Amino acid sequence: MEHGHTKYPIGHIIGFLLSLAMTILAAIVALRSGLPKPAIMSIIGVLAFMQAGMQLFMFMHIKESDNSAVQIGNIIYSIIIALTIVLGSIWVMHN
Amino acid sequence: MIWTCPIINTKGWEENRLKLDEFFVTGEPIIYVTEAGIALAMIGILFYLTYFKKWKWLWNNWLTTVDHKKIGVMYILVAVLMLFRGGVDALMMRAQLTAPNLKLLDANHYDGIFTTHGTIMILFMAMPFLMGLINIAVPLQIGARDVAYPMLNAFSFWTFAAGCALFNISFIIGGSPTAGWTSYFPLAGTEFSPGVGNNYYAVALQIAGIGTLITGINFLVTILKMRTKGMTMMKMPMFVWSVLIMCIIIIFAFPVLTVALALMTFDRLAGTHFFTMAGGGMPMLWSNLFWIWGHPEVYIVLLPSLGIYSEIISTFAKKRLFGYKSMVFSMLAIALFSYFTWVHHFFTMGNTAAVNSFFSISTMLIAIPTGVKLFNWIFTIHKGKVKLTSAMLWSLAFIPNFLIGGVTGVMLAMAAADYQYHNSYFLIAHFHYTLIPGVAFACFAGLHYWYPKMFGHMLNEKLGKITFWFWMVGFNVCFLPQFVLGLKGMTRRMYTYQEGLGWDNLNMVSTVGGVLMGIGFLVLVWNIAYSIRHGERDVTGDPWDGRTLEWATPTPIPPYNFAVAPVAEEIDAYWNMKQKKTPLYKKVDVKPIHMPNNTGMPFVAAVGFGLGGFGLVFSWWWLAIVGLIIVLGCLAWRSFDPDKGHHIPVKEILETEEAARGEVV
Amino acid sequence: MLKIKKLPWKRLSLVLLSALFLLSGCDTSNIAVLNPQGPVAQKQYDLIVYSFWLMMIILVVVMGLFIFMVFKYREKRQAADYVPPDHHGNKWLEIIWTAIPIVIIIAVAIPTVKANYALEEVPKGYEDEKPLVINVTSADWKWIFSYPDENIETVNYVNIPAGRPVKFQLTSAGTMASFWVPELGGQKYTMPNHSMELILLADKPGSYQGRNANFNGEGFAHMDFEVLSQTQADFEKWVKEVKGSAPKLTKKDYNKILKTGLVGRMTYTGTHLDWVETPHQHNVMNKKEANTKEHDMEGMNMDDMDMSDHQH
Amino acid sequence: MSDHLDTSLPLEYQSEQSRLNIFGFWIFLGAEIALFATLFATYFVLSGMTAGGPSQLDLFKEKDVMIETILLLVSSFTCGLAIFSMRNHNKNAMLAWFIITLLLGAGFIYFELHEFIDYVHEGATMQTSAFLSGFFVLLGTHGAHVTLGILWGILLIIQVVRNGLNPVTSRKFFIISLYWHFLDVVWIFIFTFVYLGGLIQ
Repeated sequence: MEHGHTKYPIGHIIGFLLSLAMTILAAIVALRSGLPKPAIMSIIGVLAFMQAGMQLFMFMHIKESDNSAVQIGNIIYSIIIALTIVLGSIWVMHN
Repeated sequence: MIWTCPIINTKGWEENRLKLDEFFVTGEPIIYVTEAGIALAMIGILFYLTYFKKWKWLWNNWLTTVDHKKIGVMYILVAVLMLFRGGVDALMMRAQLTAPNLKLLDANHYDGIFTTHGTIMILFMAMPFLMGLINIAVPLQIGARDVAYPMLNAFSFWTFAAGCALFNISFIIGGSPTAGWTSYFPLAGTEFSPGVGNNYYAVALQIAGIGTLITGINFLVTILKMRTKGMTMMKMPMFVWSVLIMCIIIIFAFPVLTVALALMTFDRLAGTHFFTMAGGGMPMLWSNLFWIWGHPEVYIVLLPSLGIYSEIISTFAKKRLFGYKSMVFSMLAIALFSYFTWVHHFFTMGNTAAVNSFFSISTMLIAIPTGVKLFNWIFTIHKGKVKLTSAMLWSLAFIPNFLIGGVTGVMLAMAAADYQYHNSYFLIAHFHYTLIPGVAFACFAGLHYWYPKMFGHMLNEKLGKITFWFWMVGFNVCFLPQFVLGLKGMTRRMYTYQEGLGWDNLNMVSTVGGVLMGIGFLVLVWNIAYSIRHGERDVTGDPWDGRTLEWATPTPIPPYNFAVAPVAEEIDAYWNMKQKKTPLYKKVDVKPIHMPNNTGMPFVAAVGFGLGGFGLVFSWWWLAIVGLIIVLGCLAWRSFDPDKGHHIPVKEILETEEAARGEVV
Repeated sequence: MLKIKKLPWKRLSLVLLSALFLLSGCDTSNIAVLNPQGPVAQKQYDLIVYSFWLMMIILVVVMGLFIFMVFKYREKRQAADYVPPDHHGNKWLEIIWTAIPIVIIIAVAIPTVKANYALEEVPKGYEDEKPLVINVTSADWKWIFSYPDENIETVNYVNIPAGRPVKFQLTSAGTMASFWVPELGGQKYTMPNHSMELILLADKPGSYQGRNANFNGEGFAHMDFEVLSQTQADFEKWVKEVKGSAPKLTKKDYNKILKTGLVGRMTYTGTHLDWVETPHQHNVMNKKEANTKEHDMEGMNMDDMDMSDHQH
Repeated sequence: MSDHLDTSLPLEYQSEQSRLNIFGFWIFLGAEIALFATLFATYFVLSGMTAGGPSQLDLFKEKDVMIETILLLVSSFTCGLAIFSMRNHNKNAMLAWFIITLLLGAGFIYFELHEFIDYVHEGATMQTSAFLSGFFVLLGTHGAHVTLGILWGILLIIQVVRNGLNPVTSRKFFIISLYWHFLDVVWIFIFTFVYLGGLIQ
């Protein structure tokens, strides 16, 4: 792991601008684009997951510590469980 | 003028507030007798503590301990008490059902009893008993000094204890919940369960759940990060593997319970519409959320038990566990599948054939890894040298009984057939055939197996065998007839039935079985009391010629467990050391050991949880807020003085080692 | 040889008990679930018996292997200095006892899925028959049966014509109950604000015991009902009798019935369906006629329609 | 646990207890993901159940939601800068950025409460319908987490002012930064699936 960053936090600034851009893009697609509903939902859904991934790697230093493998594995498994709970509940409750 | 908070209007809370005369439950002779019994016991304990000036000893050694071994003993003590209460509940139910139209218990009392029986047996007996055995054995088996977060370990126990106490006072103060341990809506809503009973269910389980989640995280980190040198993942004892996988399931299942119970609390106390009939609520959503946690929960209690069986069968067959890798992968497969099968608990709730078919198949798939494990145990016994101690008897009896549970499980997994089995006594027999041999037998086996490490003396083997046979026969006599009763149309949770339906003599036989199990429990209690004085002392620290590292420690186990962390080269590390006669450690390697300090914070936080929970149950908001402040205060206080711990000097270590082992080279 | 004193108590008790289990299983006449009286119950009965014997094979194989191992390798039967071999595992054995269970699971899964789908439709051989529709409403501790075509209503008993499929539209006016007539077929839940369809059929006339299988409070144990199947002629005669003699159902009567408590048998002309909306079909929505029903139901009743048109 | 410090690592990873705590917190975040997933599942299942009350379209206002989202995004950025300064052992810069982060968080809470009070005045409380129950509990749980984070942050600021920047206080700040970024991720999903999803028509 790198010790003592360079003087200027480039990573953070890029990360911030990226997440701002993704948020605004999602808002525009959702509110102004007039695309069919499922298309909008999938676009802003993908944007949300991309932004989440970006936060994990750029801001939360997930890759850093020596047990990063387990940390990333844990987050991936929890996403799988989260999707099971959400999609499972919707599928079961609607028929 | 009632203060109406802008976000949550308090209309719902007003009707819910109880008048004080409904505070104490009245009108049941059995409850008066129990109240008197408990009062006497409490007075007896208080008298003993004050008379023998034991308060200081209690505070220093037990209420503020962070030692995983003492916490384990406390967990098991609570579990045995709960086994007693859950068992008495079961016997009362069996008594009421012995013959048609009996009037021992009325409907409401019977409903309260089966609800507390179910909840206590799974959440307040099985979980703590296993957590107790895990706390005692796991750190020792991986050659560690303690768990990753000793203070959080104590915090988990005391939070669990607060939830357990809160749930148990419900039948005296306010009335116990009467909607079953699954507490389905709309029955569990304020419209059909107006009393505070179900508030107890929602709040007590929430508090106990917090403790379990923290234990899950604690032991996951302990197992992953604190194994001794040389013990790679594939060289860990099988029990440690089962606990690791249990932690993974806990971490992802208990948050679902936390949310479900929180939504139930909001529905009952704040008038929201999650599961209500009015306002667009969906009662089926509760069943869905409950079982998303519920099914992984039964694997949370099953997996450590399978780990205990692996240890005991391997030790008493004097043979290495057969198929170590396939045992690990089958447990991983069970853990993964356990998240995709929850709908088999409500096939009959009008799901489409596609949903029912998917979950039928996913439920059947779990039988495959379970089958693999059964064959691996059988082949561990193959060419072994089977020593029939009590612990081994319990573990061996697990295989045939759990097999009946397993095959009936596959029969129940067929959605079309489940329309006939659902909620019948066939289902009752099935889940008792999986839970009692699957979990209760493992608790008894583990108790016998690790008893010398806990208390320095062994349980009497003859009495142990008597207990075992009472349970083995009683269990089958009680639950085999229930398969037939289920097919005859008898449903669960019926407080009585008419004659002429052909259910009479099978219920009679079932009650006889229940009584036999009750007698078995009494013999176990007598065994524990008897062995305190007459139990065979454990001098060597390794009474069963064990294979894993916990047997490398002297008895009584010093607070630091290992003077020098042992090096594990092979699976069954201690067995390997004994074969090669490698010395445990050299005197020169002994260094001062850093140990955490005792802390009173977890106990105080538990008092806060108890008060706050009690306030929530009775909608006394000021008490709930006081409780919350105590808990948050404790956390903040802890954050400000991270305990520096203390060091045990080398001289003191050598003294204890020499006292236990004779000279140290 | 086994000394008498050392009789294997465990094995003896188990043999005795399984005998008890099997013995009582033979005369299945008074075992409701194993005494099907209609094609639906028959299909479930076939599935149960098929899976029972398949599982019995597994039980016998594994039990036999287990008993053999425990008895052959007991400490007493071996030399004192016998040291067990250091087996680690056996790849072929692992493959065998993974493959065979997979085959068995497939053998169980295929009939299950077939049966799951079959139970949704009217039993084979009766497709052309016009099914009799009966609305079943469960309330706290009673069953209310409404016959929309015959315009009569009964409480705690239901008469059906034999040999004709009956579509029970299950709903609840309070807690969740479960409508179960073991001899005629499996159960389904009754849920508030939902309506579910359960198709049953009685082959020949007879009286069958029905019961609520899902706990819903104090009176749960008494919440049973009788299903009387009659010949088509008797059934029509019974309907005419009821039309002649039974009192007209008023809203006041209906609300009195709904009040929590136990009531005996009652019979009325007219049904409560005139003033109580039948909630939307639970999962029938995505059947073929979904969209036609969609429009006219749109403004009519309060609670929610099919989720698909609502964004989430 | 041997308490020797591995000085080759950044301050917050140096003691073994710190490494364990940070690793344990990541596992806890896994559990939090499961918790919020269940709340989202409840909201999605009940989102159509307005029971005659106001629906998403009647309530949500684009302007308010964008302000709240920007506030939380910027606070996530300043929190990153605080950790960056901490890694450079610049205590004052870290404290400054961290206080800004908490202030932005407080601003977010202010706007969110303001939004809730508007809904209540329009007659949309959590007792009105299942949709609103689901909405208030999902948003409320996130809001409660943010509030708890702010209180926790204040405690940590006091500790750093008293004990200075050492392996113990730096690990605590690193953990609260993980917590803060995680809450921002949860808000991204709320913003996307609850608000944008609700406003699409």
